[in-house]
Amino acid sequence: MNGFQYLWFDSGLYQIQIGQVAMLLVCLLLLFLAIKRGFEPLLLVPIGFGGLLANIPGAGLAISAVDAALTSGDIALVSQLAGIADLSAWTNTDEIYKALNSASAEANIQAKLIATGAGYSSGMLYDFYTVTIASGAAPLIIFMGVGAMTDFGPLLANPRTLFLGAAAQFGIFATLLGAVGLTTLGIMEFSIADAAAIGIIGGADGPTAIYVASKLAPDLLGAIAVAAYSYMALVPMIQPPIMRALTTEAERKIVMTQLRVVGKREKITFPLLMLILVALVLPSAAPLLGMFCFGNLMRECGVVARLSDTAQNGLINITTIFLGLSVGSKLAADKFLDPKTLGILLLGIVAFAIGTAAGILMAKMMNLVSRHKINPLIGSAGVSAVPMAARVSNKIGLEANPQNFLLMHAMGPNVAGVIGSAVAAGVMISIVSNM
Amino acid sequence: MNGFQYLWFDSGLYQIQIGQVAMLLVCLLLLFLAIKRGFEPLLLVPIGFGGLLANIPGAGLAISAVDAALTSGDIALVSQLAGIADLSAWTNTDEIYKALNSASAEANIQAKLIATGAGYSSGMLYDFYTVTIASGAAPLIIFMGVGAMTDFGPLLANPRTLFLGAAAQFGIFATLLGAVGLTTLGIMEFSIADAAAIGIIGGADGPTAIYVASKLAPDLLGAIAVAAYSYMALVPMIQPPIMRALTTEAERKIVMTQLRVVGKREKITFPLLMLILVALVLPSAAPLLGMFCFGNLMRECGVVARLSDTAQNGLINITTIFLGLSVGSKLAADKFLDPKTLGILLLGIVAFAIGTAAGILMAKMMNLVSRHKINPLIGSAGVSAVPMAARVSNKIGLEANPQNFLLMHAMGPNVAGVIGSAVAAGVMISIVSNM
Amino acid sequence: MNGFQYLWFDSGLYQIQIGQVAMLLVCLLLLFLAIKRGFEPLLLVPIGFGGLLANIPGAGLAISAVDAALTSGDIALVSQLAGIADLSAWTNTDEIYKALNSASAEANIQAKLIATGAGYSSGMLYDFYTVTIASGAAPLIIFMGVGAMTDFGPLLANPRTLFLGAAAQFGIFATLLGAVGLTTLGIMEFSIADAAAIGIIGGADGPTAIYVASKLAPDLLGAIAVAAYSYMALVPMIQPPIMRALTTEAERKIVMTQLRVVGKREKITFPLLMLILVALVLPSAAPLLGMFCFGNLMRECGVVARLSDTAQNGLINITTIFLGLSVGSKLAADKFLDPKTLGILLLGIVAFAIGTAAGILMAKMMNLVSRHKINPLIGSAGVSAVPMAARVSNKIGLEANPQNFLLMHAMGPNVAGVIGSAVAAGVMISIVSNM
Amino acid sequence: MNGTLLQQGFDLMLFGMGTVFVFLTLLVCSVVIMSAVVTRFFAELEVPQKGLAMTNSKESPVAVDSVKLRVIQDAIHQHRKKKQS
Amino acid sequence: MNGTLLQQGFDLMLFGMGTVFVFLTLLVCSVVIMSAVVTRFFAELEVPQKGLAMTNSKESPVAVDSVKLRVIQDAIHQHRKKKQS
Amino acid sequence: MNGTLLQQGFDLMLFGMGTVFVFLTLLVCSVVIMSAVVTRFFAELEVPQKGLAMTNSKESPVAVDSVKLRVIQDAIHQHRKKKQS
Ligand code: NA
Ligand code: NA
Ligand code: NA
Repeated sequence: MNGFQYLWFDSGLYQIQIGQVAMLLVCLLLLFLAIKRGFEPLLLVPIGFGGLLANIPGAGLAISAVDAALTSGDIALVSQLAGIADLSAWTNTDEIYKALNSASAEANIQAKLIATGAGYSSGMLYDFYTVTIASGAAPLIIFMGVGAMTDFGPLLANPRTLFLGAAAQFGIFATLLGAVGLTTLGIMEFSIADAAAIGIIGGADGPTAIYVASKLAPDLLGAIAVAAYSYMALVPMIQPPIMRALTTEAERKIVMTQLRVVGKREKITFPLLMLILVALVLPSAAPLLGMFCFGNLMRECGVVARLSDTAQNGLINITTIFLGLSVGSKLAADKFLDPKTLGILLLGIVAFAIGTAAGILMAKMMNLVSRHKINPLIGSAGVSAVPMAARVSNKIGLEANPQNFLLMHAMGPNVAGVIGSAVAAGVMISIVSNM
Repeated sequence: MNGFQYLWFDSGLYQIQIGQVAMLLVCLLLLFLAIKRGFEPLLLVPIGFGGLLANIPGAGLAISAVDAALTSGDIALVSQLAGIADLSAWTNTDEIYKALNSASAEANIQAKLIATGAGYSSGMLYDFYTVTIASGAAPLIIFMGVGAMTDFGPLLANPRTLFLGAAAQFGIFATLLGAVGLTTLGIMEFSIADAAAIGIIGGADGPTAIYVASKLAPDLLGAIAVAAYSYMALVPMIQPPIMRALTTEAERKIVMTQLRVVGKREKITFPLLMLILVALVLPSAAPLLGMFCFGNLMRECGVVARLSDTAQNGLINITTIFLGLSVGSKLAADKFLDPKTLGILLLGIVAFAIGTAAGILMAKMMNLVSRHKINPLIGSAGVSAVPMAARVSNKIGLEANPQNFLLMHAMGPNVAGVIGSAVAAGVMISIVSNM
Repeated sequence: MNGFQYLWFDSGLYQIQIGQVAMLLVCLLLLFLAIKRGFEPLLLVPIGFGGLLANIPGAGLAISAVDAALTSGDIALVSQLAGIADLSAWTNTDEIYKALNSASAEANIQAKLIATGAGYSSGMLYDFYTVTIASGAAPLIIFMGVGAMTDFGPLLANPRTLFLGAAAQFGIFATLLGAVGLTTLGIMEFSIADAAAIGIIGGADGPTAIYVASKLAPDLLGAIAVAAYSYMALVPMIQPPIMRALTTEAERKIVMTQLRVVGKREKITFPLLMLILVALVLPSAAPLLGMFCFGNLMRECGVVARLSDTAQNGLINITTIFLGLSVGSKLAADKFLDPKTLGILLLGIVAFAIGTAAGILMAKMMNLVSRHKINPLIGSAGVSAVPMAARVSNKIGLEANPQNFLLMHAMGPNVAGVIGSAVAAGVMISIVSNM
Repeated sequence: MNGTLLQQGFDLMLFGMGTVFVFLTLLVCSVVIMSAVVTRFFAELEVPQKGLAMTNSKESPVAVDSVKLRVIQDAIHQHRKKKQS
Repeated sequence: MNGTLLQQGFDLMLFGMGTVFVFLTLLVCSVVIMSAVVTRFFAELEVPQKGLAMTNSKESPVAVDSVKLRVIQDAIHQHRKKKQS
Repeated sequence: MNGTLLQQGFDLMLFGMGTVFVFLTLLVCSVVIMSAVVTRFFAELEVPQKGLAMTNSKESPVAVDSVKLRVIQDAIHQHRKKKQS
C-alpha cells in the first residue's frame, strides 16, 4: 500500500546509517557522563541532547534548506543547484554542497531561494545555530554573564598572579604547533585556522573556545566544544599528577600571606581599566573582553543589581540552552566522525597538560626572583576551568599541609586565565583571518 | 485645513470597516472570557489583545510591507508591484496580493524591496509572527517548557494508559474526515492541508495546534488557536455529559490500585527512550517530541536545575507573551471573518467530543481483555487538555464514589494524549506536505 | 618583523583618533554620573559602556559590513562599492558610504553581499542595534514592561489630571519649533524629522524618545537618548526653580482632597478603553500605546500574574541590557562629535523647562474655572520622568506645608505625561513621514 | 525652503498639541463615563481594600503571609527534630 | 477531484491512527522492558521516597528546610543584636 | 606549502604568547598603579568590611537580614491573629 510504504521509507529504521547509530551512542555516553559523572552538565546535557537530535535519520534538524534540497530533492532540483556552482547535474551531492559553500555570497542566496522555493526549509537546530553561534551572540552573552559572576577581588589583591594566567596560555600555542606539526608529518589535515581553533581548547574556557571555533573552523566546532567541556570536567584527574611531578613537597607546603581586602572602588575601576587597555593594545579582543568587562561592571557598580542579576541567571540560562543545542547540531555524524575528531581529542588533552605545567613552572620561576613566595600549586589554576582548577590547587595543597587553604589565592590565576585566553583568542582571530 | 484633514483621513473613525468593529467586539469577548471566566487566560489574554491590535484601522500592525504598500501606496507603486506578479496595474489589490503570495521566492523578495524602498515597513505584530511562529520556534520552546513541567511518573507506573492517549487521537482524524466531507458536500472549501490543521484542534494541545497550523494552514491559524484554547477551557462542560452517557454507574465506581512509586532512573531514561523511538519510527515528529523530551530530561536529570527552572518560567513566559500576540495577528478581520471560521469552530467541538468518546470506549475495550480493571472515566483524559481533563475525570469519579480519587490515574492518559497528538502532528505534516 | 609590525598597525594606540579619545572620556563621564551620582543607572550604565565599546579604535563594533569594507578594504573592493553608488573609485570613502546609504534597497543589498563576500562582517553592537532598535522591538517591549509597572489608580481617581499631562507636552512642540528656528537662523542644520526627534526629549520618557529617534533621525539617536536620560536624572535640579518662580506660597500650600479608592474593574477596563480610543482617533500611536496598555492589562487583570511578572522583570531587564548597548553604539565619535549634539543638549534642557512651566500654568488655569482646587506643583509632574517628577512635586509641597503629601496626587499627571508623549510621538511619526 | 521648514514646524506644533489635547480630553470624558458606569452597574462585591490587595497579586498580604507562616512552621519543626536527634 | 480529496482524507486517517497506535504500542513495550531492566539491574540504593524528593530539586524538603532554618536563625540573631544596641 | 604552514604556526605562537604577556604585564602595571591611586587619593570612607558586603548586593547581610526580620515579624503577627480568631 502506497501510504504505509511511504511511512516505511520515511522512517528512521529505513534511513539510518551506521555513522548515525555510532553518534547516537556517543551522545548517550556524553549524557551519561554529564548526568551521572557530573561532567559540566549545564553544557553537556544540552550539547548531548542536541547531538541526539542532529543524528535522527531523515529529520534533517541540523541541515540547511539547500542541504535538505540536495539530500531529498529530485534530479531537476539538484541539477538546478549544481548549475549555480557550475557543476554538472551528475556530480555527487556532497561535492555540489561543498562547491556551493565555497561559492560567492550571491550564489548562496540564489541556491537558498531555489531550495526554499521548492518547499525545503532549514532544520530547527540549524536555525538555532545561525541565531546563537554563527552570529557570535551566544558566546558573548555567556561571557557577559560569566563577567557578572566573577569576583576580581583575589586578583586585585595579588595582581602578580596575572602572570600565572599568562603562562598557562602556553598550552594553547603549543597545541596549535602540535596540530600544525601533525599536518606537516602528513598524519592529519589541519589548516592554520583549524590549528588555532584546536589550540584554544587549552584555554579551558567554554565560551571562548566556541567563539573562536565558530569564527575559524565551524566544521570542527562540535569536537572542539566537546573536548573543551569534557577536559574541563576531567581537570581533577588531569592536573594532580602533573602538579605533583613538577613540585617538591617543600614547595607544596608554602603558606601564602592572607590577601588584603579590596575596596569597592578598585573593583569598579578594574573592568574599565581593562577595557581601556584592550582598546589601546588589542582591539581584536574587544568583543569577548568587552562583554566580560561589561558584565563585571554591572556586578560591581552596585546600581544596576537587577540587570546584573538577569545577566547571571535568566539570560545566561536561556542562552546556555540554545547554545548547547546548537553546538550539538555540529555532532552530526558526517561532521563528527572524522579522523580529525580523534586528533582534536588527543591534542586537547595535551593542551590541558602543557597549560598546567606552564602555569606551575611560571610560579616556580617567579619564586626565583621574588621575595614573597608563591605556592606553585596555584600556577595550575592559570588554565582557567573556573572554579574547578582552583579547587584542585586547594585540594593538593591541603594534602601537603592540612592548614594551608589555597582556594582564594588560586582564584587570582584562575580568573587571570580567563582573561589570558580571551586575549589569545583575539590575537589568533585577528592574525589568522588576515593570513 | 490640510493638516487636520490629514489627521481625519488618518484617524480610525474615518477608516474603520464593519468587519473590524465586529472583530474588536469578538476580541473583547475573548478577553472577557479569559479574565472573568478563566478561559486559559495565559494564552487568551495575549491572543485577545493581539486581536485588538490587529484590527486597529489604518495602523497596519499585522500586515507585511508589501501589503502596506498595496493598501496605501499610489498607483505607480501598485502597478510596479502588479508587474512583478505579471498583472495589469488595474487589478484589484487583493488579487495582486494573492498573486504575489503564490509567486516565486524571488518575486517576493523583489516586491519586498520595492515596498521597503518606497518607505513602507511591516507592522509590529507581523514581525512578531515572523520571528515566533513562522520560524516554528515559539511552539517548540513552549513544548520544551511543557516537557520540563511534566511528571511522567503516573504514566510510567501504568504504561497501559498510553493506549487511552492513543485512542483519544481519533478525534483528530475523525474531524479531518469531517472537514473533507464538508468540502465534498460543497458546504465548505477546505484543502487537505486545511482539514489536517483543523483536525489537530482535537489534540487539545495548544502549541501542537499552533505548530501544525503554521505549517499547513497559516491563514486559518487564528481560528484554530482560538478554537483549541477555548474548547480546552470548556472541557469541564464538554466532557461530563459524554462521560456519563458512555459509562455505567458501576464502571464509574471502579477503584484502581494505587500507583507504584517510580524511581529517578526510570524517569531519566524515559525521555531518552522516547526520543530513540522517535528517531527510529517517526522522524517527522522529531522537532515537537524532541523538544518535549529535552525539557523533560532537564527536569528529571537533576543536574541542570537552573536550566529546567528557566525553561519552566522565564523562557516560557517570554515566549507565551509573543506567541499570544502573534496568534492575535491572525485575528485580523479579513482573515477571521470567513465562513471557514464557523466551520472550524463547529468541527473543533466535534473533535473534542469524539476524542473524549474514543478515550472512554478504549478504556472499556481494555477492560474486556485485561484483569486489572481501568475506570473508563480516565479514558476521557486522553485528549490532553492538561491538567483540566484529568481533573474532570477525578470530579466525575468522586460523584460516583466519594472515596475514589482518580486524579493521579488520569494523569497517565493525560500526558499520553500530549505524546499522541504530537505523533499525529508529525504524521500529518509529513504526509500532507508530500501529497 | 612582519608580525609585530602587523600587531602594532592593528593596535588601538596606532589607530586611535582624537575624536575617539574624546568620546571615551565622555563615556567614562556618563558612567561616573550613572554610578556615583545615580543618573538613571539602569540605562546610562549600558549606554555609557556601549559608547566605550563603539569607540574602540579599529574594533569596528558599531559599524556595518559595508562600512568595515570601506574602512579597511583594498582599492579594488572600494572601487567596486563605489561603482554601486555610481561614484568613481577615487571618491572619499565617507562620501561613498553616504551615497550608499541613500541609494536604493537593491543597491544596499548588493553592497552588503560584496562586503560579506570579501570577508567583512558587521560589528557586535551594530547587530544588537539592528535587532533591538532598528526593528523597533526593544522600546516597545520596555514600554510593555512600564505598562505592567504602572498603577493608573491615582489617574482614575482624578481624571482631570490628564490635562496636566497634555499641557506638559507643549515642551515637545516648543522645542521642535526651536530646532526649526535654529535652522532658519542658519545656526544649525536640522531637518523637520530631526527637529521632531529632538522635541521628543521634552517628553521625558526614555523608550518613547528612542522609538521616535530610531524612526525619524537614527543618526541623532545617541545624543537624543543621552540627553533624555540625563535630563530625567536632573529633574530634581531643573524643575524646582521653575516651580517656585511660577507659583505663589499660597498656591503651593493648597491641600488636595484625598483620592478615592479605585476598584479592580475600573483598572481592568481602563487600558482597554484607552486602546479603543487609540484605535478610533490615532492609529499611528498604536504600537507604543498598544504595548503600554497590554502591559497594564496583564498587570491588572490578575489572571496572568506570571506573564506580568516576567514583563516587569526578566524581559525588561534583558531588553534594557541590549537596548542600552545599542544606544551606546550611536555614541561613536563620527556621529556624536557634531555641532548638532550641542544643539540637541541645549534644546533638550529647554524642552524640559518649557514642559514643566506648561504643566504648572495649566494647573493654575484649571484652578480659575474649577471648584476643586489643584495644587499647581503637581502640574510639573506632567512631563513624565516617572517617578522622579512626582517626587519633586511632593518635596516642594512639603517645603511649603509639612503636612501636605502630594505624591499620590502627582502620580496622576505623571503617568498622564507618559500617555501624552506617546500620543505626541504617534502624531509626529505619522505627519513627518508623510511630509 | 527655510520658510517652508518653519511653516512645517508651526503646522506640526499646531496639529500635534491639538491631537494631544483632543485625545486626552476624549480620554477624560470616557474615563468619567466608564467610572460612573462601572461603579453604578458593575460595583464590585468585594470590600475595596481586598480589591486593591488582589490587584498587585505579588504583594497580596494574605497569600504571602500564609507562605511566610509555613516557612516559620517548617523551620520550627525542623529545629525541633534536630534537637531531638 | 472531490473524490480524490475524500480518498486523501481516508488515507490520512488510516495512516495517522495507524502510526499513533504503532508508536504508542512500541512505547508501551519499551517502557515495560525499560522499567523491568532498571528495577532489576539498576535498582536505586536510595529509599524511593528520597529518590522522589530529589527529582524535583526545587521542592526538596531537606535542602529547603536547611535554608529556612538559616533564615530563622539569622533573623533571630539580628533581632537580638537590635535589642542589645 | 607545509613548510609555510609550520612557519605560520611558529609565528602565531610567537606573536600570540608575546601579546598575551605584553597585555597581562601592562594590566599588572596598571592595576598596581590604579590600586595605589585609589587607596591613596580615593580611599573609601566606609569600613572595608561594609564595602565588601555592599559589592555583592544580593548577599548584603544588612539588607537581607532586615527582610528576613520583616518576614519573621509578619509571620508572628499573622500567627497571633490566627490564634485570636
Ligand atoms: Na584560560
Ligand atoms: Na492530545
Ligand atoms: Na511625557
